[in-house]
Amino acid sequence: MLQQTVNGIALGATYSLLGLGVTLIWGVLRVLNFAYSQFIVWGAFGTLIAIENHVPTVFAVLIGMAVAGVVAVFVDMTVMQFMRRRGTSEFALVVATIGVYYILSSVAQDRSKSQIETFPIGGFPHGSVDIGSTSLPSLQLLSLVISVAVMIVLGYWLNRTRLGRATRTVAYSAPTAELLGVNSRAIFALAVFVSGCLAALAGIFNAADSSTLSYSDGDQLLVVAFAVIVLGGMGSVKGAVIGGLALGLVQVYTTLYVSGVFSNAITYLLIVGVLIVRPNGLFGVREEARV
Amino acid sequence: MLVLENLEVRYGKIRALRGVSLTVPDHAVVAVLGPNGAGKSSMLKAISGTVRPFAGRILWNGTDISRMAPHKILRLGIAHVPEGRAMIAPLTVEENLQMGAYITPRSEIDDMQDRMLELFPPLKARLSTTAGSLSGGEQQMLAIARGLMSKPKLIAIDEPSMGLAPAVANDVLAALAAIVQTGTSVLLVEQNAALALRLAHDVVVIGHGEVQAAGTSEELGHDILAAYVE
Amino acid sequence: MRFRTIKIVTALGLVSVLAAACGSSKSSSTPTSAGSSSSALPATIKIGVPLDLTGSSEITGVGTGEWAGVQFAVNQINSSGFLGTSKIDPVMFDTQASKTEAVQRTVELISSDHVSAIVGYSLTPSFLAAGPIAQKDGIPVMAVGLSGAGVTEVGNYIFRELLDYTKLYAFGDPQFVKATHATTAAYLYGSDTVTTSGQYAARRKLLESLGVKTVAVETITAATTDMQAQLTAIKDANPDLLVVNVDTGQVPSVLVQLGESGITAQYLGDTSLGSAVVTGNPAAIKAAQCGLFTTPWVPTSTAGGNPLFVSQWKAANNGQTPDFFDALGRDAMWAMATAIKNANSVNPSQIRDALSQISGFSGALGLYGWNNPAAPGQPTYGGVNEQVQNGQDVPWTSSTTCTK
Amino acid sequence: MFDWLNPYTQLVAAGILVNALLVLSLFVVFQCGVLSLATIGFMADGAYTSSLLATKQHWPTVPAIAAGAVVAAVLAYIFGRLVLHLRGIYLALGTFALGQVFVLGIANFTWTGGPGGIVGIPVDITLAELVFVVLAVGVVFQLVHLSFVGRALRAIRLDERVAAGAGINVARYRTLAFTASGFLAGLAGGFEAFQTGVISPDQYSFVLLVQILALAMIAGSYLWAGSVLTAIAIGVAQQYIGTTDALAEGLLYGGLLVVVMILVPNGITDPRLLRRLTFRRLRPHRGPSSPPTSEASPSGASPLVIK
Repeated sequence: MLQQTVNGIALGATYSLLGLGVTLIWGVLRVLNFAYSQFIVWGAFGTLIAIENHVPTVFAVLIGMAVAGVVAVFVDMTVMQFMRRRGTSEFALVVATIGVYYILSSVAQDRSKSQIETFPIGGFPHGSVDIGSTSLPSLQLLSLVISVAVMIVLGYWLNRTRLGRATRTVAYSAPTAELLGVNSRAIFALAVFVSGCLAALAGIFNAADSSTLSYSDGDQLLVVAFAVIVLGGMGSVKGAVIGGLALGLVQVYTTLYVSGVFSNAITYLLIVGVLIVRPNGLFGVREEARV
Repeated sequence: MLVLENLEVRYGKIRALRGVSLTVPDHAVVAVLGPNGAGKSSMLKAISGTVRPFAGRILWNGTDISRMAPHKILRLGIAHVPEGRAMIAPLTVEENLQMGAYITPRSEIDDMQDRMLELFPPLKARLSTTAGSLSGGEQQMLAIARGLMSKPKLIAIDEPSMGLAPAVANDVLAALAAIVQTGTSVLLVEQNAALALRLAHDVVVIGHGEVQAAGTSEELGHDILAAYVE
Repeated sequence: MRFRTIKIVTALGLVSVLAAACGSSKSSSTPTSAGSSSSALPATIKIGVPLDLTGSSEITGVGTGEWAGVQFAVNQINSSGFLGTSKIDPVMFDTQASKTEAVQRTVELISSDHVSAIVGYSLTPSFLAAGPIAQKDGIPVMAVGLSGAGVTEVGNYIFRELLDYTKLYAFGDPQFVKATHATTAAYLYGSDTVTTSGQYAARRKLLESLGVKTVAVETITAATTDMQAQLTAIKDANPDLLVVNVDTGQVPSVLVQLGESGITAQYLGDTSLGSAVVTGNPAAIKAAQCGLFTTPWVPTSTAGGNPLFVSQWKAANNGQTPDFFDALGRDAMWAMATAIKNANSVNPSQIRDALSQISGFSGALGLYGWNNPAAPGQPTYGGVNEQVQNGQDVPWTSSTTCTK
Repeated sequence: MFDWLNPYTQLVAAGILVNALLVLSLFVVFQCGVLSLATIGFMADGAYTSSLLATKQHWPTVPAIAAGAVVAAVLAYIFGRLVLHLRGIYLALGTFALGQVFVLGIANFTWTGGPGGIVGIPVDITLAELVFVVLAVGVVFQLVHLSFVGRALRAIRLDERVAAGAGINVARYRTLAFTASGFLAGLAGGFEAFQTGVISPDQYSFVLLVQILALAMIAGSYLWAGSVLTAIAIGVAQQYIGTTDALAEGLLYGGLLVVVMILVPNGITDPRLLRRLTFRRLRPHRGPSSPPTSEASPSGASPLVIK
């Protein structure tokens, strides 16, 4: 029981990372980005290719993050920025991200020949850390540490730094931010880049956990990310971490007490249920106080 | 010195400005008067880069800024306090002020903030309140103070008196008068002509997107009051 | 293709402009394979090859491998003069893991391409949708890569190249239970795939009939990447055997996380332990140490025509070892060619009859046939027991020892 | 009626018409400004209901398909009332998850056949029946379009608050549209099931949603006939292109979605698009395309304004 709770937290750690990336994009750009699932995949593939070319793991991870960040920025600079400038409806933006998702996904599928690739995990932490009678896999422990660290850094950055304030201003109103001297496009690009990096990080942890990687791995993670931000309140940094951990626990307890079959369905049920009952998320803040 | 040359602004098929020319000299207060929908706000938006002009030029100390991004124009010294105050509601008053000083050198920010709080005393007590929960008058003060935090050479203010009680409007006006003393030019857009005339040396009247009349407040004062204000 | 398309539009009666083009396109595809006059076999024998080449990554490599095997066989058959001067012309379609696509393509193969037989299908759902059409139209089918139950039950025109996996387990599992003296078992299976859930049910029934008590049953879905919760529950149940039937693509994850979990139960897997997804994954194959499985085929098998197949394949493919799906595709097409030769006809019902009488077929999967009257349409080969030892699959007998 | 066509052509034509029904199912909600991603879920509901009735209760085909559509409509009504109060992206997300819940639910019950689905559904739908149904649906759409209901739905899309101010019960019309969307999707699902004879949960996939969505977005939400014609035109075009690989398919549909959203976000039947072709010079330059009202206007158009 205690072990299963630890399992839930371990599972939730990666979910939190996912949620942080989406919440940042959502909070700043107000875009529900389906292409995010492919940022996850492209980032992980970037790391895979780097590792295969004998780049040390730590640098390979950084390369993967940069790849996803650059892809995310590229998509934003081309498709999204163009649409934003024309004042396209959020409706059309969502659909465009679905289109981008499909393009990126089919390219990844083609490049990987639809194969499930082996993700070398030699350079990642393995084994587990025993705490009393429970044990926590080192990989998940690392991912937990990183997501909490990212939460703290993001929180500090957004609330305590000049650039963070500018980001929140852009998130609230880009035209106003521009009037105050903020280059809103640069801020958008920065937020999108960071969000892409976080997507990659989550994808890399996921790949290392399963030692495999395929072009479709991001799909389920995207749904998880959506569930996390709905649970935690869209646009809330703290909520993303809490939401991630909560979802991990819910999934593990569902597996334990109901069936592993439903751990997937419960994710969607949570999204629908929370949206119906508390559209601002279980741990969410009011719309005005986002990011 | 700010010079507008035949400025034309369009929104789709609608021509909001149809060739406006005017000059704002250094250390001057120019009031732009006119009825609702005359194109006053569009003019300010064009100056600050929020809207790209369809035709014409905007020269700032000889530089053409008519196609520049707003954040670059601010760096050249033109601040724009838009209509409706554009509060960043989720940020606190202090954070709003800090945002106003986004381009100001770090060493001068604290000093600027102290001066703004001196200029607008009601803000002092509300520094850690979110801007969204301020009263209309306080929001207007914050908007102007935020605009001044960037130490502009010219500040363009859109309808500062809108929605304010007369007493509050007077306070805001008094603060504006103090700004002028520091050497900052003011381009003031107002519907409340009586208020504007008290502050401005020069007056431009805009109607239907065109300049209807221009001159000093003494020259135009009575006519304007008669024509545009009951 | 072009003419048919125009007719669709016409049929819908909604694009009147194009309707004018209809009159000129009344005669669509003409039968080309209609076997005729003097020679018993036509110069070209069309055989439909519908395979799932694309779709989800879980089925990846299956259809492409099978297609490579089929092409390999066609080249051999055509260049060796096995069918005299007649050549086999495989009509390939990617059914994209879609039932609709499988149905449409099967109808097209039969009604437009007029194929004499079909060698294909990689996924059970695609086949279950399309198979009845071939059965109804009397076109013999050699299903290539289906491991699920209910295939040959569609009708007497349906044959399968791959054994129903429950038969494999009936062959291997009793030997494993006996050798390990196991009395308890935990099961981990993929609940959202019809094959894996079917295999779990069959295996559990089999093991319980052997007196092995079920102590834990855990499920995962294709979306599951982290199985700590399931593995913890299994560890707590402390079984002698851990029986795993999940999608091939997920086996590496299961193995790696199993390796970290401290579970010591004997691993009973499936053919995926011999697949490239696992053998090519250093972390997975290491964690699979001592894992047991039964498979219809291993590259090192010396049964039937396998040594010859492996050497010929290597010669044709830069020394690459064939994989299971290559072997399946190769045998399926060769079996169909053998039936056509024996029937000396491209008449579908005669091909069917010839298929049902094949015996002593020397294929990659051994020396076998489809002539068992007790199991019509099913191949008669057995299985091979294998164990993972130090990163390799080795043949297993009850006296084989293995240390973790 | 269409016996002169070869069976393959009939099947392809029928498949295209099923797609047309699905596109109409999206059209009917888009028409009143609701981005619903639940269509595939309702399709599954309709397909399973009708297939279960036919295989387990031995209902004849036509009543079974009708019942499937009705059940999908009822589910749409119930859940529509729950999620339709959401706005914008929240609504998109809610309907997306809702659709998935239906599909996953079906996959996880034993009486639906689980992951294996249902085998042995009678294959006895003719192309003529399907053509008739699509035409009948078209007639209904045309009647609705011309009626007060049609005007109300369009008014809601243009400006919800103005519509509400004009006395239109926005919530009721949205629920109505959502219910109709469920009905049409259920109908499409039923027809497809009785054509392939086998259904399983995996076919109601996100990829299918993307493809239908692409068709619907290209068609736009102005004319129902646009939806039908787009589905047919692209279906036919695909037959010309022939078998494509995953990459070509992804680039085609994904690219179409992106390009259409950039160039004609309201679809090719947008009346403004047609007008713009004649008034090319009057394109807006930069900034809002509407006249300046006030700085704080809560334009739903900009994703950056907090409402």
